[in-house]
Amino acid sequence: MISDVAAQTVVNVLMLSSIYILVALGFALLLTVLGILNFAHAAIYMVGGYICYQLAVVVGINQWASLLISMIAVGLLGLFLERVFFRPFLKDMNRIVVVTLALIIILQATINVTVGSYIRRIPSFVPGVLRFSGVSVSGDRLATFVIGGVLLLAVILFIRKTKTGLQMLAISQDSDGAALQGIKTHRIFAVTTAIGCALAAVAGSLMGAILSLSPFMGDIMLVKAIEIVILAGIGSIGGVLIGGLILGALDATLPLFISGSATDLTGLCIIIILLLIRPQGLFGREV
Amino acid sequence: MVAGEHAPSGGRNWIKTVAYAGLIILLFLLPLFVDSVYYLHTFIITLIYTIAACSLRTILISGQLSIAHAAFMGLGAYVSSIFARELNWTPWLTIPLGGVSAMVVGVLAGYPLTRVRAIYFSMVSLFVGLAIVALMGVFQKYTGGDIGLIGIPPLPSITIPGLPTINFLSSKIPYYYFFLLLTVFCLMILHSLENSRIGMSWKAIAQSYLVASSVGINEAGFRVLALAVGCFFAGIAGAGYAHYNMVLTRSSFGFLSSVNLLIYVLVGGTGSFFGPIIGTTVLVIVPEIFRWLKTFAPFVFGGIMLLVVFFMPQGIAGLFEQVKTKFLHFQERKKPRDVS
Amino acid sequence: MFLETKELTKNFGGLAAVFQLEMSVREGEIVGLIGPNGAGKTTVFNLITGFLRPSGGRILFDGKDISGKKPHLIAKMGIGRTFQLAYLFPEFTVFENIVTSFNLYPKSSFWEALFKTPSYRRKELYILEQAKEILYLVGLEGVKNVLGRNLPHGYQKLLTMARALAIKPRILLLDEPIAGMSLEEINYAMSVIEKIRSQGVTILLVEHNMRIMTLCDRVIVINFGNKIAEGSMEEVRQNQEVMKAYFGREDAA
Amino acid sequence: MKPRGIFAIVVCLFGALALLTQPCLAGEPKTLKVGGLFCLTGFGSSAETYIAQGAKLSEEWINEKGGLTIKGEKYKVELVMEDMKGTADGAVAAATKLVYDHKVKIVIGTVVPFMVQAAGSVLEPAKVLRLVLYNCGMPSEYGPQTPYMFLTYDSTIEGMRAALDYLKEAYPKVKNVAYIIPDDGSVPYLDKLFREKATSMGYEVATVGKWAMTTQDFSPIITKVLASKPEAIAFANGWPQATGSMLKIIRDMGFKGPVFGCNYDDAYQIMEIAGKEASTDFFIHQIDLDSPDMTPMIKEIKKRAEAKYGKAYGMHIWGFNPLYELKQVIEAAQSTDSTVLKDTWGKMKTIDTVYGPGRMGGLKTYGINHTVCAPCPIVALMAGKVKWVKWVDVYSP
Amino acid sequence: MLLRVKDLSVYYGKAMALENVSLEVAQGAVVTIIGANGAGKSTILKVLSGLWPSTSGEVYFDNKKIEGMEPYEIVSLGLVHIPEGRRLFPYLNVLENLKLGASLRKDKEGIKQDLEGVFTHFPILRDRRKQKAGSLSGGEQMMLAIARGLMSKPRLLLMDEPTLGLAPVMVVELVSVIQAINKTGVSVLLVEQNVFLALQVAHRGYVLEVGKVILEGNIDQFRDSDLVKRAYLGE
Repeated sequence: MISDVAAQTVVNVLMLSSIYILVALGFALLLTVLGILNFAHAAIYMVGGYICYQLAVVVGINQWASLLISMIAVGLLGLFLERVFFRPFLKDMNRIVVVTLALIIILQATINVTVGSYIRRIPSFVPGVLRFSGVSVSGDRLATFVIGGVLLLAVILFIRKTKTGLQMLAISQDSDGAALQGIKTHRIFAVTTAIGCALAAVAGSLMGAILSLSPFMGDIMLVKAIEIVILAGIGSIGGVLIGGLILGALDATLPLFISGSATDLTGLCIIIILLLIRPQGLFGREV
Repeated sequence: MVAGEHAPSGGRNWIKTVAYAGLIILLFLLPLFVDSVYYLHTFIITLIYTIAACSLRTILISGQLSIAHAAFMGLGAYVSSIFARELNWTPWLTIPLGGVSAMVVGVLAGYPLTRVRAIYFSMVSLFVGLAIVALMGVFQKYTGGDIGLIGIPPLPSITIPGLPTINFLSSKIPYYYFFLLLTVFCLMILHSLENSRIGMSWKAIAQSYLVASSVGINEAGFRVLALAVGCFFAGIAGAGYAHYNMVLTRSSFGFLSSVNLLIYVLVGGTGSFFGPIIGTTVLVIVPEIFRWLKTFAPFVFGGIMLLVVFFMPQGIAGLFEQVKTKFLHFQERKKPRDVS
Repeated sequence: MFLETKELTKNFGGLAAVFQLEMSVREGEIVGLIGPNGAGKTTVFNLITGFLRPSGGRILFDGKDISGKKPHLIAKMGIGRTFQLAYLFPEFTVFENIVTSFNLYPKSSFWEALFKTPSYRRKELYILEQAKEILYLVGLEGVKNVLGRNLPHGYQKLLTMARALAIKPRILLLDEPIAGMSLEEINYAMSVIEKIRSQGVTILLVEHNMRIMTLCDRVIVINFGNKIAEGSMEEVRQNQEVMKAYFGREDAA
Repeated sequence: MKPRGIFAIVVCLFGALALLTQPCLAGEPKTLKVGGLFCLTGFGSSAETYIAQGAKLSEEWINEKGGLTIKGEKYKVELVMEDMKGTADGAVAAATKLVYDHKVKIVIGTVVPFMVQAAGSVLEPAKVLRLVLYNCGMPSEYGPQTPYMFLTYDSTIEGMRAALDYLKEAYPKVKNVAYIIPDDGSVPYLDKLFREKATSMGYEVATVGKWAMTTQDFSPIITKVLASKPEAIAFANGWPQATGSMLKIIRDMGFKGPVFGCNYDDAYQIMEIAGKEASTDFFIHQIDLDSPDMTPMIKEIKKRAEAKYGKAYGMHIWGFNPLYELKQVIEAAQSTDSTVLKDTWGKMKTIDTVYGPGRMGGLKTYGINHTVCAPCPIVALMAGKVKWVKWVDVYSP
Repeated sequence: MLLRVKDLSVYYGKAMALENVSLEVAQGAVVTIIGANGAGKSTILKVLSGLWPSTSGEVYFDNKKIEGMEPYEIVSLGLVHIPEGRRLFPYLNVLENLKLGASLRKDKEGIKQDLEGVFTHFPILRDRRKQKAGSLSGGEQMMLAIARGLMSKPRLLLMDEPTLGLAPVMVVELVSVIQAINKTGVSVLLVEQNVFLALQVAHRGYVLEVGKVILEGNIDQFRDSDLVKRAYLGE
């Protein structure tokens, strides 16, 4: 009985963490390489979900194909955003804040006007539920877990093992120094934004299957993504794993002991204390 | 010493004073021209948010970009309403109390927050804001939770012998004057502080905390002071808002609201005291004008933000500065001269 | 001793930037602290002025232990400093830079500042006078309304000195005060330093440019965070170890 | 220079546009303006956009039928809608605009409780007749202090009673019920009401699952609720996103018993969110547009909605209802004055709703008899299909 | 001339950093720019490598006008800048740092060869190739920075204060390193405060003061110059 709850909770923690990690991954990537807090990440995530929905449900093509197309389309959107909205303001935090917040408003309004605000859901990518001795996991969550894990691994491998990835790391550590090595910084910024946005699109599509789609679905997820990245520490992609696990653990276990709004408060207090002890986050570089 | 006091333009100061006085008189006469209660309401909301945005800028000039300001506004609002509702205290007392309680929490949060600077400060402040809003959700017995708190008493009527009683429920005009006076009062204090030694120390810390502490400026102390002052006026604004609106929901003080306040300041321009005033005025009133666009209305709000960010690097207030520079043909303050 | 360090040590992640440094400054002296790039001179300054906490050892100022105190408290005790790169308040004019630096004497309370009371105005007037005096002392009155960031480099250096004077220091720590100046500017800056000293301010300075050493009563040479020589400029110049450390070769000069 | 020029041009264009397209306020003399308060953007817009569409349909319907006849004069209804933008501030601004700019004396709308309260702070003192669609049972929202507010249709409390009645009938073996509720401030009141009704029917309340409003994933709270081994689970309050997600998780975790929702939520939407697999043994207070058992009026609205918007939703019906009721009240009162209407409506014993004949009630439950209690439709989701169940008669005394 | 700078001026806002600076580097030469902190030496290099824009003036590299080019285009021409403070990527290991130096190159074989070459030049780097660059000692970091610069096959190497933070022994070694690099046909533009080093390796020199060239000539002339002696040798 108790052990059932405990086992289910462990599964909940893992599943929720993978959701969080998937959402925060692209956000962390942009923060690390471009050094910008892309508040619009959650809006891009929402757009990704809607594109996948439109393709899979309205147009009616294969679901995984629409996930892929959504990824590519949002990746291209990322290229556009980087060129027009991010690049001119990379070194000006105030203006980046305003631009990305403006993007949220505009993207939400665009979806609200074009698709409408009726709540939708993308059909399950992996229908069915996996059960073993009192613990159950839905196929979609398992898929998110796997895809989240694979993507995290892929992003880390991409960064560590490819030339482009190495250049991304170099820029994140010293962007002027990187330019002097002949690294085409703008190209790397563009690639990073495209990857970050594509990751958001994957997250949005999967979340559209697990939860639901609405133009405002990103509002809470944005806060979660910021929480994870700050916990992980600015400049750490691998840290997203730990940040996501911590937040997932808090959000999945606290409701068992503390009900309702107090859950939020407890979780936030724990995070604030963690941050005051280590302002740079768990894997951040320096303050 | 006051910034400007040692500026050589005594003549222009006179013009400035007249311009401000004229503007304030115009604002006082506004109800004579505007008969729509709805527009008055919009102006009142603008005034309230002007106080909040200006107080946010006070924190900002000390180098602290806070993303918790709406939460402090909410704190003042709830404290004031709870004391007025539960203990029947008069709002004249609870409004300052709201300010003080926001200030106290600001100081309590502020001391640990001085450990972190720049973007890390912003991030931790974000969590502090979220935690304050979560706190409101926990004490729903007093705050009403997400559904909201109603039955907040309005401002009590004022009776001055020999004059007709001012009843705040009768129309929005008394409220308009109350908030206009409150705004003028708060802005005067904030302006006075900014242009005093304290304000200079805040700006000094923002420019280089290392140099500031090398000349004996207590970095932590002044940063907390900025938070205290900023939060106090946010609390006042929030408390005033509560007794005007007479209903509160905590969702009005969440992350997005704090971000909205920040947008008012950034769009208006951080470089000038009038930035947040202009920003708030534009961003509250213009979307109201475009209300008829319904679902398309958010494009106006986002559009203004993009326009400002692309064409006005220093915000709308900075635009005036740009225009002025252009008209004065880059007249420099004074060219450097050889020392020896 | 006016200012002295005892076994002062500072480690950065296992590497000792300053190691068991013993040095002292007498009241009224001009002492030069020299050493090759990366020898730990700036670290010593940062330790004395509280910007870094020492890993070990003590710093005594006028007999009081000041190690590990907050920078603004150390400034309050009368230790002024400048920075290597001309750190200043870039958005303030020269005059505002100096006026802002008057924080300690006289001190105004919050309420005085808020209500601009007569006493506050009096104090501010006094500060204006004082600031003008400093401006005159360092010779920046011609550029007093220029923004800090628009100031030529040499002026910026002078300004940082002027700013440090605003706290009425008893000892002034100058970090490369004449670096990046033209010859005339150097001469001028040296005369300013001389003037400051003549007002009774003790001076400890770090400099690469040997010219300034003619000002110094005494020179302390450090390398790898440790003192390797001490004495007059002439004595130090003869010291082979110094030559080796400082100029990278034994037969230099 | 260039940016400034562009900016100036854009501002001029916007300004000109604003002036040109400002809605002309000088209408026909015989027009009754009715305000509509809905969230067209922001929180709540997912449902309220469609409710607003329903309200628009009812306006057209009334005008097509020749409008309202008051003392021999024909009036056309004009629905002026304002967007509440999903915030309390927006609700207050929209309400102020309606009352003082459009000068309306009757307002339909506001669904989300916190916006009901916020708009009420403007509307109630201005003596504006409010036709509210939903209420979650807090005395502060609706009661003796809100004499101008009318609850136009069954709400959480009525839905809960109907649902528990139906539970007894359809699943007689169930002994204990757990219920899940957002921790939004309404818990103490709804808890009391739920327990009263449940214990009076012989149920035991297994546990209460309170969830924070910022919850993204409901798995933890469902884990906790299921640990108390309930035989049935109720959603005392909620909205489709939450209800659908929770239903899905409940089924994923292997719970086989009945699950039901108490408030009026779109069953199709819930099924879309929960998925066909999970949509079984679930019932909720809602209509089934495809069922032949619908009232003629609902069928008519469905046709109109399909003609105008392509597809009909349960929310269209809900949004249509207030003006449908208002028409009767105005014709009974032969006046457009909000106080007269209020008094007339307060004295009416019955009123026709699109859901069938309604009775006025609520004095005992809410402290004011401004509640329209109409037949409460129950719809079930069975094996991935929406199944019409029946009309349940509920009455809040 | 490999590099020709004509009347280069740089202003930051209203502050002057460089004024009408002209200098030349011949093919195969080692040229030094001497000057104190803040004299504008680094600014010259930053403008040359495309990091900062110039206000006016012309820069020709191999008779090609290079200002306004992106840094990577300039690197691809063979003008490589080893910046002040080395600007290594501290959280990457030595090998990765070296590979990043060859960012623009596509010839895998050539890169491999050059890597070998660099390792024979600086054997210590071979031993440390899996170590994070941030954990190297000052001298090793300097070598890594030079090696990284060599990886992009430079024709002209711009070195900004390579002696910064180096132990004396290392400074001596640096002299031979620079000479060795020069022998392979790479020209060097060396910016230094350490006049002794500069005088030892350079063929030609410029003295920069407050953004202006106040002295130029062959290195022998420098040694005898009163100005240099007074200002920088402390005599």
